[in-house]
Amino acid sequence: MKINTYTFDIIVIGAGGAGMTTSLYLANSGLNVAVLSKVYPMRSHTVSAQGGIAAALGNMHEDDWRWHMYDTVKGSDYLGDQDSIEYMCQNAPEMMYEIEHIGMPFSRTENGKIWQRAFGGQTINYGQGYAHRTCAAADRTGHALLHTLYQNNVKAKTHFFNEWFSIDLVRNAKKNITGVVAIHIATGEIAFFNAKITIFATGGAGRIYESTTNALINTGDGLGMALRAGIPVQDIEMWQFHPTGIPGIGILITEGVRGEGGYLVNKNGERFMERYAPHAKDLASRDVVSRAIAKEFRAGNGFKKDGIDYVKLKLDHLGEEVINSHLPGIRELAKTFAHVDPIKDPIPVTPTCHYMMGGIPTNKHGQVITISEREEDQIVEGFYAIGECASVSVHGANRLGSNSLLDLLVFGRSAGMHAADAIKHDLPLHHSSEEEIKAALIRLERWNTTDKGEDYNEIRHAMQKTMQEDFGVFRTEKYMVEGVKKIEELRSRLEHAALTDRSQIFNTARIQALELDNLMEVAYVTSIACLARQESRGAHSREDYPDRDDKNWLKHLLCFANGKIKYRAVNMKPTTVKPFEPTKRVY
Amino acid sequence: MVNKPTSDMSLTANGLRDWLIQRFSAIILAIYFLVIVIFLLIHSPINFITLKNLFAHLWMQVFSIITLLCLIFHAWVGIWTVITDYIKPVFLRIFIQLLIILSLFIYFFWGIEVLWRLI
Amino acid sequence: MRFSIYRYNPEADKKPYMKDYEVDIPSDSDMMVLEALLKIKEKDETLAFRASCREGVCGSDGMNINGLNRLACTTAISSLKPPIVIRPLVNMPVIRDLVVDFTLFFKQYERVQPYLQNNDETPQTERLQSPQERAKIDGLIDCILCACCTSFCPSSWWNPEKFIGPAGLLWAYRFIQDSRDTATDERLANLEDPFSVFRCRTIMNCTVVCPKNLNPSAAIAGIRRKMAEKGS
Amino acid sequence: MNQYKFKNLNFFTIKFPLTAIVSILHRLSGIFIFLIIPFVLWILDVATGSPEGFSRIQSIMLNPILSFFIWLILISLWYHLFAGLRHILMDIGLGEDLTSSRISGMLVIVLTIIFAILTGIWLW
Repeated sequence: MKINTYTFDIIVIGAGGAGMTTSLYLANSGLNVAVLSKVYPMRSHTVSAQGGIAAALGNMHEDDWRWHMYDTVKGSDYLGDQDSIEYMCQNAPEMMYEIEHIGMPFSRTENGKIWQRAFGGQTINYGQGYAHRTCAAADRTGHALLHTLYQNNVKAKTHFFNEWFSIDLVRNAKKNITGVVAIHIATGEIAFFNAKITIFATGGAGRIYESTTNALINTGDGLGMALRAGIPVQDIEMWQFHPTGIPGIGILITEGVRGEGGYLVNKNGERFMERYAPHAKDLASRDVVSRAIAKEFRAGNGFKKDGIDYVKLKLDHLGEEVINSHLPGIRELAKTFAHVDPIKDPIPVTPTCHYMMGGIPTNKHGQVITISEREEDQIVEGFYAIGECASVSVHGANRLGSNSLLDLLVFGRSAGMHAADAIKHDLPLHHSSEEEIKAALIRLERWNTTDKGEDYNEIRHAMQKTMQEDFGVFRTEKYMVEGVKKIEELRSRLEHAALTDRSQIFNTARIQALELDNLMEVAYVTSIACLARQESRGAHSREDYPDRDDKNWLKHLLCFANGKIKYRAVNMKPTTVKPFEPTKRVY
Repeated sequence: MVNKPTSDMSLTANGLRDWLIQRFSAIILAIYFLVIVIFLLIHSPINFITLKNLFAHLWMQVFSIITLLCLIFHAWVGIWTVITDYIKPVFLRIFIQLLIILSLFIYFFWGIEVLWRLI
Repeated sequence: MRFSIYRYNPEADKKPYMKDYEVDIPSDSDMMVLEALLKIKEKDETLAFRASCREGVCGSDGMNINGLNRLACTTAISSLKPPIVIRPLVNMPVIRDLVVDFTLFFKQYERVQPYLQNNDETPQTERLQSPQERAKIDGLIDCILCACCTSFCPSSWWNPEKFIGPAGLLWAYRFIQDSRDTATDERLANLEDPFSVFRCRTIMNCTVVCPKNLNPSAAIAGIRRKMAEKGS
Repeated sequence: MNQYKFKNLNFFTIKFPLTAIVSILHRLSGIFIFLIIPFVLWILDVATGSPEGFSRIQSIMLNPILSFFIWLILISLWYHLFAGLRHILMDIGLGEDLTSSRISGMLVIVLTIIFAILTGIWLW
């Protein structure tokens, strides 16, 4: 097998919002940067984000980044790192102005400023009523943002390697990360991308669940690669279920609908969120609303069709004008996928896997952190992670709506700044021998040479079903123990699965198989972590441990590929404000 | 090469001008066509003298010559587009284009001659 | 239900051919074409196509379905007359099966300088833009670059390299119409040759097939009017 | 682009929308009109040249094949006129959306049929 080597200062894996923010910064700094993406950049999942980006601009009312920080800390159920949250919220306004200046087509207020809408969990003055803090481009903010970033990367002449799938990290004898090996989907060419710095911006892994709002491409490739390279993932038990996905297909209906005044009703026509969150009602944070819906199902208050429970999201009272100007995309999606026109009828919705709060642990510069034998944080030199694949951790146990786009922008930029600085301070380029490169190609070789074996599709379906049933909104030890066993069995079966298509040119079956390897890694550590955390916090809701347990569990959980678990302290030391101490979380 | 806009012997080597000429000439041609149709309807059945008298007016002479010019330009812009769409070998395309330019010249002088005779 | 799908693998096939597949689809199903393709792929791994968001916003799965370019993920099977014939996007080089080469398509996009240009001093906060000014780019910013339009445009078939095509021109107009962009004159001047914009014959195939219900044809007309207003 | 051998461009597998048909007919009628320019000039030349020439043209009109040909020319002119008018209206921003352009396209075809019939009545 011939392996070409391409050398760059920095390689970015993934061309979604995070990857292209960092690459834009790096390209504008004059560095030799390459972006590898398994799809064309504008196909990345950021494109599906709808509602908006949180930033305390104060365009609609007086606002303060500290209020935003408070909401985020509370939203995270105190598992978020407060230094990172502080950094994110403080930098949010400047970041909005920056993307506005490069062309982001925000919706506008009457006086020409960036328009902001209400979103779940966002309040004024530390919990006093709704804040309008979410900067939006109608309900297609992710699309607008991703295209703006791509356009500016075109302008900056960023070097894109489109439809290149990264297979694994390459490490040398001294354990330095020297880059990745990747395969060009269109030709089957295999190359080693040698760089001083490798930045992962590979997104989420929502496809471990059967029902998800995530794109087909969200297969946790970065997490799989990191885990196989011996790096742990953090808080991976924290999976956000979005309250409003279209039943069956899982298409997302933005929280912005509730921000505009839409609300949920059960089959009795009752606005049930008033019972669960008397103040915030439908704009409580997502874990709260999803759990409330699941409880309604259990009480028999849900609608049911084709074996799927759902409630309805009512928005016809908002009027045609508001829907067409602020929620045109939602109207289109509801018509296409739910066969209702929201101007007249409510949209059927159900909690659906949406976002991975956990990920590769990093500091606020995006530098990847692992944990030493002596349980100390250790920076992995030359390796960064940003966006959904990273756990920086600003979302903790539950992400607030409209904080994900902010996360990828702020930390995409901070990683870019930090990496550019490191290069300017003569970070060396480490090389790898042919053996070390070949070692990173083992699993590709495995798929290329296994002649007979099980169909990988079967394994994927079984994995998704197990995750959905045993590690969903509510979790119980009894089922999870079974679930872990099932996932372990599927994981070993996957090692013997086989491909029937061995062609070189645009072999998508092979890519699916390689993706499944990554999904399986993520599913496995998720199952282990879910079982390990014996409390209920944020999105992690244990029926056998219904309460939050700050004494024992106010800590990050790190899980390695072999199932080994370690812990890290939550950062409670913001630099400019007093820390927010954990209190009972009510909405 | 994608980035090099070429004119390929278009009328004015400028898309906007060609386009405007195409539209203005179309309007003149349309009016002329309707004038002729209305004339024929009014004077139906038409005879030699009425027809000849029509073209003996100075305004009709001027109008006809302008229309003839418009026809030539309109036809060239239109046919040029068709040719550059479908005929890809360069020499063949240029040959046909020259042939068409030649015939348009002939039509023009022929038309002028016909009109001149009618004064 | 029968699906007849365009197949071509350059490593194995001399030329493209159509292959039939039977898929069980309940009569009241609201399945999309993409879901059927995914089912087919589980039976026949060798079928290649692109897909990502499966909700019509990423632009991966444009293909020619029963004669029209559409997105597989937003085309309901119940809206089609069987047999369902699926071919790659029209007039784009076929890499394999339903996967086409986008190189030229993206070059045409890049040709219009698809990014905001503003030479004024950068303000401390946002540049102001009234809702009325912002409304001028509604329907222009929503393009997903799926190539359904350009691939279905006869003017692009005959002059794929000289005519920018509807998608690129929609983006050109998006920046011309943005009150924050200061490069309008230069943008218009760059498009004045006889091909880039003016090869459009208002056939409207682009508008007919656009899966986002955008109107590239009107955008092109808008560019021409802007030029005419400016005077040449 | 030589690295890929095939493109999918088979007219029998492509559905042509009404607006495309209206457009291609505009082009075809234009080409036809261009080709018959010399014939029209010849008619004008002969008919206005002398009374004898005029009668010659008149007798030509009585020939069913030639009069049919003249009818075809007039139909092409009507069609080219209506479709051209539609394009000009769209150029100035009238009826640019999909629904209006479908209606106007249909209108062009219907008007042409009506005028073809009227012209036929007038000719014969």
